[in-house]
Amino acid sequence: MNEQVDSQKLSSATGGGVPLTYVIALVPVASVLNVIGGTVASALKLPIFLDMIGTAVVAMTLGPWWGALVGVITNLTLGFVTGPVSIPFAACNVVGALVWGYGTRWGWANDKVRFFGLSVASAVFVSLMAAPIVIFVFGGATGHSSDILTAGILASGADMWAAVFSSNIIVSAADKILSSFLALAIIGALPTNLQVTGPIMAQEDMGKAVLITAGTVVGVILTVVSMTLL
Amino acid sequence: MSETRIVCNDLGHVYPNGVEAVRNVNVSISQGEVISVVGQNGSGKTTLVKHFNGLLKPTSGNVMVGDLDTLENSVGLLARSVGYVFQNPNHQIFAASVREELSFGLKNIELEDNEIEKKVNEVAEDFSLTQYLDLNPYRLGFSLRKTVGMASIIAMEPNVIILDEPTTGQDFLGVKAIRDSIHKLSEQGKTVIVVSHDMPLVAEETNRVLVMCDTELIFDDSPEKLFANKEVLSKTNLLPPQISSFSTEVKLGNTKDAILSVEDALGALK
Amino acid sequence: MARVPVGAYVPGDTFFHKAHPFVKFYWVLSFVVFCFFNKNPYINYALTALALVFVFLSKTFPSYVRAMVIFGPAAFAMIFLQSVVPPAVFDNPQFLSDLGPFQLYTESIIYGMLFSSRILCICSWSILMLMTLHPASLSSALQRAKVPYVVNFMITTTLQLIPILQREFGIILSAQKSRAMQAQGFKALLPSIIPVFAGAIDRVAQLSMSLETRAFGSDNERTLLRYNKFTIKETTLSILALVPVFVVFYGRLRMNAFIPEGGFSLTPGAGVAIVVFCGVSFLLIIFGATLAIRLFGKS
Amino acid sequence: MSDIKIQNLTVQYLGMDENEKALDGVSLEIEQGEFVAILGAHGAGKTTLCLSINGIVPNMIAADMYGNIEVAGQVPPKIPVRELATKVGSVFDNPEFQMSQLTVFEEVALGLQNLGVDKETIEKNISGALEMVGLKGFEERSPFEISGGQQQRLAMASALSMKPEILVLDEPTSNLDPIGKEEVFTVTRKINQEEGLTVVIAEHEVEVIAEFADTIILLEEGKISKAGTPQEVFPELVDIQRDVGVRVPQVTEFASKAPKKFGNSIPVTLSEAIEGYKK
Repeated sequence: MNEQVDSQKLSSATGGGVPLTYVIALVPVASVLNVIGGTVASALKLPIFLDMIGTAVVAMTLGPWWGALVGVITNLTLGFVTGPVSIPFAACNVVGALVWGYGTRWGWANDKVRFFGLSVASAVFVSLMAAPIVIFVFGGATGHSSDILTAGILASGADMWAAVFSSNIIVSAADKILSSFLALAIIGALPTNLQVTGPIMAQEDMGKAVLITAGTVVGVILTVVSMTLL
Repeated sequence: MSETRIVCNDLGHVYPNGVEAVRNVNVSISQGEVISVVGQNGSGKTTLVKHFNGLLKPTSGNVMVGDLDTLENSVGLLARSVGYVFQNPNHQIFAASVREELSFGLKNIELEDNEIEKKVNEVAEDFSLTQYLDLNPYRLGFSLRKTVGMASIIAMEPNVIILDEPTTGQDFLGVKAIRDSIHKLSEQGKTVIVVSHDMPLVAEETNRVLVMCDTELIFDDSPEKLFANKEVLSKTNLLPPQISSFSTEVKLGNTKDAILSVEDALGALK
Repeated sequence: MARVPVGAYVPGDTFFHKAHPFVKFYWVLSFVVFCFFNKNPYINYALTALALVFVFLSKTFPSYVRAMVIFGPAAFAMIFLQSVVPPAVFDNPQFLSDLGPFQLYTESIIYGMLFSSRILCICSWSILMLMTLHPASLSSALQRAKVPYVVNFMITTTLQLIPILQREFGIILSAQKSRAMQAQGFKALLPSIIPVFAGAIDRVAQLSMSLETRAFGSDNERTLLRYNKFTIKETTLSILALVPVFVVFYGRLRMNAFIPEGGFSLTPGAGVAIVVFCGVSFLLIIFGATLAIRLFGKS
Repeated sequence: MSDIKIQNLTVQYLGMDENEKALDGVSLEIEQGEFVAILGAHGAGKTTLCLSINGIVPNMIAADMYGNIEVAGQVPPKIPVRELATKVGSVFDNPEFQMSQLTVFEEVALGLQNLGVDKETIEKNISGALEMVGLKGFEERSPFEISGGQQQRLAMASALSMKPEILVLDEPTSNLDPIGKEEVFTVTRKINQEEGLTVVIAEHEVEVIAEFADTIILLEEGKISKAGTPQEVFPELVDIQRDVGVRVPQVTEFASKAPKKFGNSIPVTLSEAIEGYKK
């Protein structure tokens, strides 16, 4: 064989999108991360859920509707494991995925300030979705320690809707801010060609750990502040 | 350095699902010994060593680490005298830099900042990690990551160090580096407990072997005696180092003590 | 036969295990509809008791208890929260007694009981179904129900990986505890969760390579493997599942949704006892969570 | 006819410096039915070579690739991995990460189902593949609840059920205990000898490789530095083990330091050593 054919270029590193099988492997693992987040939160006795990290990762990288699929699969699977009560909450997961996904597409993941806003927005929308489910399906209870908060707010004379929504948003705000920044840390470790929704700020520049710690601190402060205000 | 002696009295462990993993183990490990624990998967060897730093608590009998009964003391407290290096470094690495990773345990035992810095630098020097201190540990190859995992435990200066399968997945140089650290730790007077399937490592680096078989401790003697003991070897399916099998087969050396290394075999020729 | 530790499945050979997955599914669906439209908590409790009988018959009682433990706090909290909220939906509520800052009314307590009984009943039946449903036949049933294969694959894989990653997290927690970490609170979050993430990312990479080398995403139509056909018996049983649905709608329309004439009644003592018991139980479970996690973590 | 033909293959991943190469001008030919072991230190290019043969590099892991590569009559970079999959079966280093299905049966069936093969053939192939790797009777077990060695044999069965010509194994035993290693090697040798499959395996277990392999390829920094039979290659490595990052079998080291006892031929396996040793 001659020299010319020998040095023939077979492929280029710059081409290529996301392999389908990568998506197919990422979605279930992200769904499991949702479940494990909950396990971690309860094992470490944290007063938050951490059950939408996988949803956030996929929504911000592959797009809002892939994120929604992760949400649906998470709750459906939990339904198979523990019974059907988790299934209605798939709606919350879907709402969260859409906020994170479209938010990223619209550039809300480009800098710290807007990203923080995006996390708060997802908290608000998710709580708006969660309140009616909690009230209609569960009569206001969740079986979580935030029920005590609900009872407290009820005792101060608020009605069921106000009580459920406020107790939910308090936990949710801390939860979603933290989840968003944790999701960012995971995205930093994924192959770069996955980001089809839009540019996401470079994690290296900011120092993941610092960011996450900041997210935690802000979340906790927000929780404490809103608790004292109410 | 103070002394930490590990003593198991009639140690038994039954898991919550009813499976008995360790039965009636009596063993005493003195400061400065280099010991290996071998046996098949499911023989109870990992369960046994997890009692040495309190990760598992005995369901019968007791384990004393120095003057501390592991039943009454937390893993956090025992970690100051017994370090446990897990098999897969990915199960413990989380920090954004090697420096942070190495200081994690030291922060947990509430040392002063300047002391932490000093110890991190020392241990980094010892394990030739100085040039990587500010790198993200996930950027390092598997062998280096494993070294970081080990160094982060040794930085806490425990008297006893447990290494769980230290050479799994390592290439020649990785294995060499692990063996060198075992030497060094032993020279510093530390107790080293190696749980391993790597028989050449067991033969050449340790001077006492505990063999677990079907939840029980069936052998506690030197590697020379182990690899010459056909009964124990066949019962536990342990495969001696190639050079030991060779020497036994061609009757090199005496029959009571097996040849453990190529050097030994060459020595026996003369 | 060997254990398949996925989901709630308990291996067994009883008639309930052998029943066709679709038949079981239709019946559970029918009970769900029934519980949601029925307004009498006592009927739901009775149905729960019936489910318990089947649980015993299918020899799945220990797993049933383990699965239901997590609904305990929610069920107690429901009764408590509904009881302390002013019963806005009722015209003429029956006042029972004061309890600290709250007023208790019969209707509120019954309403709370209704919510909790729904959850208990629905969960009992569906857990009974899940405990006797081999996960592999679930996947085939999903496929027959025209769920796209990719989604089906994702569900199956998720089901598989949940216990695996939970076990992984357990190892990570012991590894960090061996570095003297306190396994509680926000400080422990990053050291425990980042290694889980890192492992998950590696897993995705290798799983996708393995799938790719097994022709995943090829254009050919997939071959269907496990699937039991419906016989006349199965068809009959499926149609019979419509009965509870008819009953409950008939009840809603003609019999005031099974509420006894003159409404429910409770003595003040009983009312206070129920609310206090539920409140205390809830707090005990939440703050005695360590115990619950231990019990639950054993599975 | 050669089954794998590689000429001057060079691979550079995204983000590598201009003169940093994962593979650097590798040329080799592997015959149908050959058992080839790839040795080398971490980072020498073993995995890249394996993944280039089954097409994962550059199809899934983006890379610049130069040279010529032909595997079972196909050019891997030019066709999707899933099409090459019927010719090349692959097994990776972490057995658990390759599992996804609820039962062993479904796990093995996955590839064939994806290809749309009919039910009777699937059942026949699965039964054959499980028989071959010694997992008959495990059909209803969960792939996650069997031992590591069994999982890795299951991964092999999943590849074998698709009837490939070539099996590529990337450090299949690095996460296994000795019994698991033994199981995997025994099966690998069996499918090589009885079924005539071409086997390409990256490994660290030199004692076993010395016994099984027809050919050894030693990689150093992306280049082939030595190639030949174990009897040719191992004796040459005795004094440079540290430099190439590869150990030699203990008997080889012993024999080359005591040559008088062994005459001219340096053994590489235990049985050769026992036979050649002059008392």
